[in-house]
Amino acid sequence: MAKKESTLKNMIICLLTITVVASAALAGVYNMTKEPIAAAAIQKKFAAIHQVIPDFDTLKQLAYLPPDGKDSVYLYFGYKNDSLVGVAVETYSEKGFSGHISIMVGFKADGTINSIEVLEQKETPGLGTKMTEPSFKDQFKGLDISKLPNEQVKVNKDQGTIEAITAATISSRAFCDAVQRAYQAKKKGGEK
Amino acid sequence: MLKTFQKGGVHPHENKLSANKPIQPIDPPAKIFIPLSQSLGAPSKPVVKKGDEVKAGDILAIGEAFISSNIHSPVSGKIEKIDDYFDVSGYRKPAIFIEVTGREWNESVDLSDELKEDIILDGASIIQKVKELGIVGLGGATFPTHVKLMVPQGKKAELLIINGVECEPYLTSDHRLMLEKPREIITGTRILMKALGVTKAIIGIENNKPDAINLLSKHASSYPGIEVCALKVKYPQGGEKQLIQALTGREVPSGKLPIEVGCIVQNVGTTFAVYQAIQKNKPLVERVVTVTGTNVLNPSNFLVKIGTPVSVLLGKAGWQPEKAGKVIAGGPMMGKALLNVEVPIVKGTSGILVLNREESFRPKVQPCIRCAKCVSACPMGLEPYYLARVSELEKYDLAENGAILDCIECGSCQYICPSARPLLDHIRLGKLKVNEIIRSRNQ
Amino acid sequence: MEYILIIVSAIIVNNIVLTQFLGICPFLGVSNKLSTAVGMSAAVVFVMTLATIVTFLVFQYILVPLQIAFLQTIAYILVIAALVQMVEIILKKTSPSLYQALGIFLPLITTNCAVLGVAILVIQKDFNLMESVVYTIATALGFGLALIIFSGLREQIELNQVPKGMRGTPIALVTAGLLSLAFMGFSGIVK
Amino acid sequence: MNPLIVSGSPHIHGEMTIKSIMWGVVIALLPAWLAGVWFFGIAAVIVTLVSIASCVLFEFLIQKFVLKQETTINDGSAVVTGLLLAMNVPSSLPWWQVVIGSLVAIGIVKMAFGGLGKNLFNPALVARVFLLISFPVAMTTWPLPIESRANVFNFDGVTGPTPLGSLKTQLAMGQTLAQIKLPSYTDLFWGNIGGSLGEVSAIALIIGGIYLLYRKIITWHIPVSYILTAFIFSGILWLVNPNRYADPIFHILAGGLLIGAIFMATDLVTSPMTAWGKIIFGIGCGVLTIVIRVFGAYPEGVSFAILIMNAFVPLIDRAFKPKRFGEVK
Amino acid sequence: MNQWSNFTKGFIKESPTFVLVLGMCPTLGVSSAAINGVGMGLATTFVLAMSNLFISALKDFIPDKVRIPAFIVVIASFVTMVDLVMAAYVPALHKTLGIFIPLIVVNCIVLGRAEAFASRNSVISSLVDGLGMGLGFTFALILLGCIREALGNGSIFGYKFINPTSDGILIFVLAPGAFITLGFLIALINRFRKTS
Amino acid sequence: MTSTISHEGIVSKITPEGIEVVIVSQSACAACHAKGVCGLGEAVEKIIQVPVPDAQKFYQGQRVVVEMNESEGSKAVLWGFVMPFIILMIAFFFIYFLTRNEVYAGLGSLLSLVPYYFVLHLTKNWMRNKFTFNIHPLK
Amino acid sequence: MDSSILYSIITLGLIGAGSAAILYWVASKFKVEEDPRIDAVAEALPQANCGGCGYAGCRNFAEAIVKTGSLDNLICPVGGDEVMKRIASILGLEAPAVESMIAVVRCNGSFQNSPSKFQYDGVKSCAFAHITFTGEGGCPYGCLGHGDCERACTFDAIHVNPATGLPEVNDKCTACGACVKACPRNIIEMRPRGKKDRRIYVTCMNKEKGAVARKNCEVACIGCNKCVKECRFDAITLSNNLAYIDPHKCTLCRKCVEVCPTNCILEVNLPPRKRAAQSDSPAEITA
Ligand SMILES: Cc1cc2nc3c(=O)[nH]c(=O)nc-3n(C[C@H](O)[C@H](O)[C@H](O)COP(=O)(O)O)c2cc1C
Ligand SMILES: Cc1cc2nc3c(=O)[nH]c(=O)nc-3n(C[C@H](O)[C@H](O)[C@H](O)COP(=O)(O)O)c2cc1C
Ligand SMILES: Cc1cc2nc3c(=O)[nH]c(=O)nc-3n(C[C@H](O)[C@H](O)[C@H](O)COP(=O)(O)O)c2cc1C
Ligand SMILES: Cc1cc2nc3c(=O)[nH]c(=O)nc-3n(C[C@H](O)[C@H](O)[C@H](O)CO)c2cc1C
Ligand code: SF4
Ligand code: SF4
Ligand code: SF4
Ligand code: SF4
Ligand code: FES
Repeated sequence: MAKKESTLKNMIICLLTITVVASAALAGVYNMTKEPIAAAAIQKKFAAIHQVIPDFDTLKQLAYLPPDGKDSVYLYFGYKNDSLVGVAVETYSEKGFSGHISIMVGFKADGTINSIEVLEQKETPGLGTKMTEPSFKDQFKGLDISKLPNEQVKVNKDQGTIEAITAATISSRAFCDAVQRAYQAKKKGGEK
Repeated sequence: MLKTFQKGGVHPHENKLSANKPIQPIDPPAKIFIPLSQSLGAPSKPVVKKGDEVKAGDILAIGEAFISSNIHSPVSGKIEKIDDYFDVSGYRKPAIFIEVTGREWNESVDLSDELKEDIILDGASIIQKVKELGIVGLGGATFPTHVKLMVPQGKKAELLIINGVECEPYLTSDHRLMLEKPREIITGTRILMKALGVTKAIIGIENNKPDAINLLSKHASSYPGIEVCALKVKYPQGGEKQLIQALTGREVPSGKLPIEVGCIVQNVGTTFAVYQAIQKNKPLVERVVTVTGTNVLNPSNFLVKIGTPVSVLLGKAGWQPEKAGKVIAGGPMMGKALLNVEVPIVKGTSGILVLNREESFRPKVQPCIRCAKCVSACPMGLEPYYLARVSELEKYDLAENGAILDCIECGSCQYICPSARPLLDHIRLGKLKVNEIIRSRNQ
Repeated sequence: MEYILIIVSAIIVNNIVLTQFLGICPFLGVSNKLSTAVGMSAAVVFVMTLATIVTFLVFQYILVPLQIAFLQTIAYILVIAALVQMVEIILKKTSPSLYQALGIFLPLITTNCAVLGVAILVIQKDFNLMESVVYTIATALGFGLALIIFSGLREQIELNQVPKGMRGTPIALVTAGLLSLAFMGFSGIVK
Repeated sequence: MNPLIVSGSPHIHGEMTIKSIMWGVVIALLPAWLAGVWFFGIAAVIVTLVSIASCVLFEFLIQKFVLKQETTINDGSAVVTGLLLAMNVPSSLPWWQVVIGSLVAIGIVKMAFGGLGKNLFNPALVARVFLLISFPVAMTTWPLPIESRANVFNFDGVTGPTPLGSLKTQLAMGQTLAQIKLPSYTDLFWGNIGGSLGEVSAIALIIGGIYLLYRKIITWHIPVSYILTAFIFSGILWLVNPNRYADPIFHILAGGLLIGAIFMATDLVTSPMTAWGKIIFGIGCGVLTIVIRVFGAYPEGVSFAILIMNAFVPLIDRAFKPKRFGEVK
Repeated sequence: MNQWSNFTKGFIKESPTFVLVLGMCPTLGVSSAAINGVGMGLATTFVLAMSNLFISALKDFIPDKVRIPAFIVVIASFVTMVDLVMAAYVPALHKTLGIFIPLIVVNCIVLGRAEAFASRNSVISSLVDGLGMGLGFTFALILLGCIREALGNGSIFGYKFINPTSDGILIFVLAPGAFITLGFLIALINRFRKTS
Repeated sequence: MTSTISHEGIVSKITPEGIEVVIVSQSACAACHAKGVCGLGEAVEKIIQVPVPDAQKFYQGQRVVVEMNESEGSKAVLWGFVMPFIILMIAFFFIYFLTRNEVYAGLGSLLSLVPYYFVLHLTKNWMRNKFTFNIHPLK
Repeated sequence: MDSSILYSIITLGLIGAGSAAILYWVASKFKVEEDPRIDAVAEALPQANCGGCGYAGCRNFAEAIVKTGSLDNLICPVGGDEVMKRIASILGLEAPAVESMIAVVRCNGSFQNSPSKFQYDGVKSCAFAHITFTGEGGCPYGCLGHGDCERACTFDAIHVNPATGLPEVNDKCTACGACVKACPRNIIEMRPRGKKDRRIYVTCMNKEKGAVARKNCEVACIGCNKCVKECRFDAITLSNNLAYIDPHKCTLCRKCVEVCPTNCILEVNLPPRKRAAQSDSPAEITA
């Protein structure tokens, strides 16, 4: 078939057809993926909540703005058979080596820490990223912050109990800072 | 503090082996040959032909071009032929071959040793005479002296500088001349001053020749315009641009001549030759040549007829051919290595240096380590490592922008380079190419 | 203060070429003449800023209100391509000799990933227009800084004649790597 | 008669050679190295030997088998690189990390660019930074002087921070300078502090520097402008807030500033060629060092500062040409 | 043209990464781990193949003068699709690849192939060319990713082959390591291509 | 000895006012094998009109070198990119601080370029004298 | 229908149309399109990027061919006739006939024939040696042996033989002429390859008179005129004491070779003689 000539009419028709088809197709794909994308985001959070608190059947959410923070801390109260089994706190710190880190801290009903998941961090590979490894974060398991001096969780360099990641004290401190914020939020947000 | 030039320079071992050897005249051999190209500029044109008889001092060839010079016979004899000879580089060049029959001089030449201090001629006649008698610069470049003395329109000479620096290691011919002919040199200076119409002259001498400084100062003291100035020992103080700066603080602009800053520089040998030409009517047919080097048993200063083969001098000074590595016409920094010793002494030969084999080889070339020693040694403020590198890579536009043409080929950079890089080799080639490019661009 | 942090961060700490890996092609590709590198930097500053302003407006005031932010990529690329070409053609029409002089002097960038990348980044970073503009200029200056340093290094490499196998792209990449290594010294100056 | 030798002028050559320069640097480094051995014991010797041997070996292997060119190991430059690399790491560094550092210095930084004289960055410094980023733990674990002398292989040796390290961490904890305990000037001066094995003793480094100046291997421009700039800049900060910023003398004596200014910024290959260029280079190093020390993540900024300035050398060389004789303005 | 050689040329002979040195940004940006290479490579391959396919199918309908904008629209559409789909179904990977997904649009390889190949050749050839080039790109990314991950992290595709608590030579997963590794890899491949 | 930028080109057309030269060799891109697939503008060939008095000296297809002073190149960058950028920025910040509205600032700054280019248009002839190319046959 | 679909279509349609209009406008102003023939021509070229054609690279050459639209004075020496024919057919032009050429080295002053009289200790560059002196063998016209030609050749086709100190050309030679330009002594000549690669030429450039020439080199041309007299085809001319054989007139009869008293005429690839060959003729040059 001969090539279409570059007349104005041809060009307009061609381009219009292409853009219309393209945008229609894109809109279609967008509509198709809209939900999975949203779901993926939620999924991730839910997975984390499931990781950090014991099995639950109902979840209640509460937002809390800590006095020193810009963003809210979210508390998720997990109930099983209407009794509180744990509180998952989505918390953060800005003191990471590369700024923002965000973690999910799970408290058992008795107030001790059940487990922690890292949601987001941009720390240096091999240093700060070690916060995602069990060897570091499992130190928090079973920790009861209310029993610590001043109710403060700290790394050993700051006379605390948490052994900092080697050569990544800053990240370790930020992690503690986030946990502390979670604890504070839970305390203020109250256990209903 | 002694005066010296501001930037760069090196100080090699001085090795002035022949400094206290009096100048010793030597006889020419039975046959000599006189190259037709003995000064900067166009070769001279022979005015004799095969079979002609000539007397010492007779004219052999005339310089027709503006920058060219006359050549006279140093001996009496018969013209054997006018033919090519092989020059110091092995290339063919024309020369006049003379069979020596005696040493009769042309009658007009005053052969007495008597000192004549009164200057009779006027400036213009002096220049004319300098031209006729074939005086060229004896400091190395063999630039025809009369051309230098004709100050171009619009420029004005203020100061005559007599170059008694002799900064090259080993060489002592100027030094000896200053010791043995001080009053003639002072008179020659006065002649040049008159020719140039200047009232002031400075004789620059490096501080390693205190005897010459004292002697010339003593004789100069009766002439208020002439001053003798001692200079710190530093190579290449004798380069005219450096010397002018050392003595006056003025810088000859890039690509310009000394006259730009009102100076004229003449070598002491030239000054003596001018004296002889003007006062004694003697053309330039002989000169002082230092024959020296560790290879030579008796380092000496000879008074030599132009055209005498180098081998004759070497024999006289007792060289050891089996140990010899390099025979150099000139000093170790700027001289030219000879291909064979059967080349004649010419007006520009200030010395013959013979190095032993083991001293003759260059050290092994290593990569440039950017130590900048060449940059600080360059008296012209260039960046030799860079110029050499871009020349090597044939990036001649960069070389031109780096002012490669300002290089005076003093060799300080290559001397000092710890990596023994052949900097000047590359730069020389680069200069040649850049000059070619500029010439083709201007066409 | 915030702006200063944005600027320092974009120019040295998170240099677009050395740590963000955007605009590598022109970085590796353009000539090693210093003057060209400077000219190129100026061109990038102008083009990037212009592109950011326009795409920002398109995004915040057309795509977002209509809830079709997903068209970002396609809209941006069209807008940027058209914009850059338009600058060129306007220049050509209004001042042909200037246009020609530029043409001889510089390789004109039409689109490269740095321009589009920055336009997308300012949205991702939730900047307002002011911040976006400051960020973009600083980023472009960072690009220019890297380019200018690199042009000098390249010139030196050219003279040094590196081993055969490393000539060209390989040595350029290794040099960029060492430069990036040196720039890591700045890490932590801004979070 | 033997054939005459022909070449262009000049026909004589000065005494200085690459070899004499490089061994001169080694001699100048000896006092500081001996101080390191005194403070850190036999481990320092081992690190040094491994470093020098591997640098020389890599240079040999790469030239012989990869580049297939004449080997130049006896010009001594690889020895200097190896020695300087060793003097820039803690004496407790595992030997294999030292070997990796040597490979980086010689293979990536030097040989890939064509060998001696062609590298754009300082090989020993790139290797040090490479190791610092790659093995942050090992490279920031500092054996204590004297006390750790006995530890040959320094497993679990007695460690402690460098003066700059403790300054940085404690400032980060919000303490003021008055609260931070820093070593005395005497300790800093003699070298009784934690740190890289060659950087600790200020006096030994200064002696080496004087020797280099005396031998005319380096000129004064870089060390003086570097140290002076760092002094002035840190002095201004200190005057502004003596509680947050350490005093200038501390900045000069602590850490690697002296070894950097005297031995590493002056590396002929990677520094500018002219006097003014060198001064600008030194000023840049001084400013960057203090900026990184005071504002950056790293407690020590000397290596980075010099490397960043290395990158500027071609531009500096362009901007600061020697003054040409008779230049027409 | 022989479809097989048409397909394989993208791997070494005309490798967009090693020989043409195009699309350096994603190559350097995402190659810190092998798995990223797979994701980025396949995404690019999809866009390349599909846009090549469509463009060569439509080439006769597109007037010459609107060729470029038409190509851009086609390519950008596929990029957006990939972007959306990845966000929906592989969110983690999508997040690591980040900005480099939309930047496929400006990847010189894509528009270049459209211009230089698809607009002149048959549908099948174009598809094969797109796949070949894309997979060649993927191959390069994975190769680089494996090397960097192995050196920098002691693992390949996340599988740690050294002591799980220790690290590799960290710098290789950081920016300088990207440049240096790619530099030496290209040198090595050049040498390999010359000798074979 | 000012530095110049020079490009090799081919005479493509001879007009009464001068000659048209197609620039072939452009820095690194010219010889690049990937030119055809590259998005950089430089890969595109450039046509330069050079006003020469003795146009008949040249013939079509002749290989020539086009030269320009580096300083003129910098001036071109100044007028082509730096000035409009400065104007863009002044307008942007001015409007922004006046109105605190980013839409106005954005649009306003874009519009501010219109008068700039208009002025550029008016100074067309003046510009022509500012940028001169040297052209000479390749030996 | 979802409103976002509608908006998408409208917005994208508008943006698309708008930018297309601009791009169209631009396209009509700039002919950005490359002539596809350039690619075709470039592909036909050997891609050696040697510069033998006088252009910076093969692609530049291709552009030049297409732009000028004629093949006059344009030749790719590497590809030779064949390639030029192919290009001509791509462009529908007539290919100029070209003869296949090869570089020949017109000096035979090997270490044996012209023993060293001096020892050179400067940079290993013929260009520099040339401005410094005559060369170690003493002949001011002869090969200096520092291999400027070898370094200029991008085809690995010319190498200085360490045993003789003379460059030798091998079959990889493409007649690009780079070595001819590089040689400061103008020793290398581009000659037709000749039928079956057979060639006869004078391997001397010495313009001295016989005695002088002979002093430095055993195989120097002494300008004795014997070959000129011997040649029945007027192929040999003598000027400045030096013989030159015109390749187009030479019929490879080899009479001159026999009469040359100094053996300075070289025959290449000719079969051995029926009469017992004088084996002292230099075993030389070109495989
Ligand atoms: C490039 C770079 C990346 C770093 N990344 C981190 C990190 O991610 N997390 C961290 O806590 N420290 C990191 N550090 C180290 C800190 O700057 C600081 O030295 C350390 O956290 C405190 O030292 P210590 O843990 O040994 O007490 C990094 C340092 C540099 C130079
Ligand atoms: C073309 C030309 C013209 C010259 N004209 C003059 C002149 O008018 N006056 C002068 O003093 N020297 C003149 N010179 C000589 C130079 O200044 C200089 O003395 C000469 O080149 C030798 O200097 P050197 O021995 O330091 O190399 C001229 C040189 C050349 C090449
Ligand atoms: C590097 C260099 C060193 C020189 N050294 C001397 C020297 O020591 N003595 C001298 O008379 N001329 C020396 N000259 C030559 C002078 O520059 C100048 O040509 C000469 O003094 C002019 O005088 P003339 O024309 O009488 O020879 C030297 C030149 C150069 C380039
Ligand atoms: C004064 C001086 C300082 C040097 N400093 C260093 C150095 O810091 N690092 C290094 O690797 N080599 C150094 N060298 C050795 C040598 O220059 C180095 O190996 C080259 O950079 C390799 O090309 C130095 C040499 C000298 C003379
Ligand atoms: S030879 Fe030339 S470049 Fe070298 S120091 Fe002397 S003037 Fe400078
Ligand atoms: S003196 Fe030699 S090693 Fe030093 S910079 Fe100059 S050329 Fe290089
Ligand atoms: S030998 Fe000469 S003509 Fe032949 S290919 Fe090599 S450089 Fe070209
Ligand atoms: S032929 Fe010419 S270039 Fe080649 S080695 Fe001989 S002199 Fe040198
Ligand atoms: S991929 Fe080419 S500039 Fe980024």
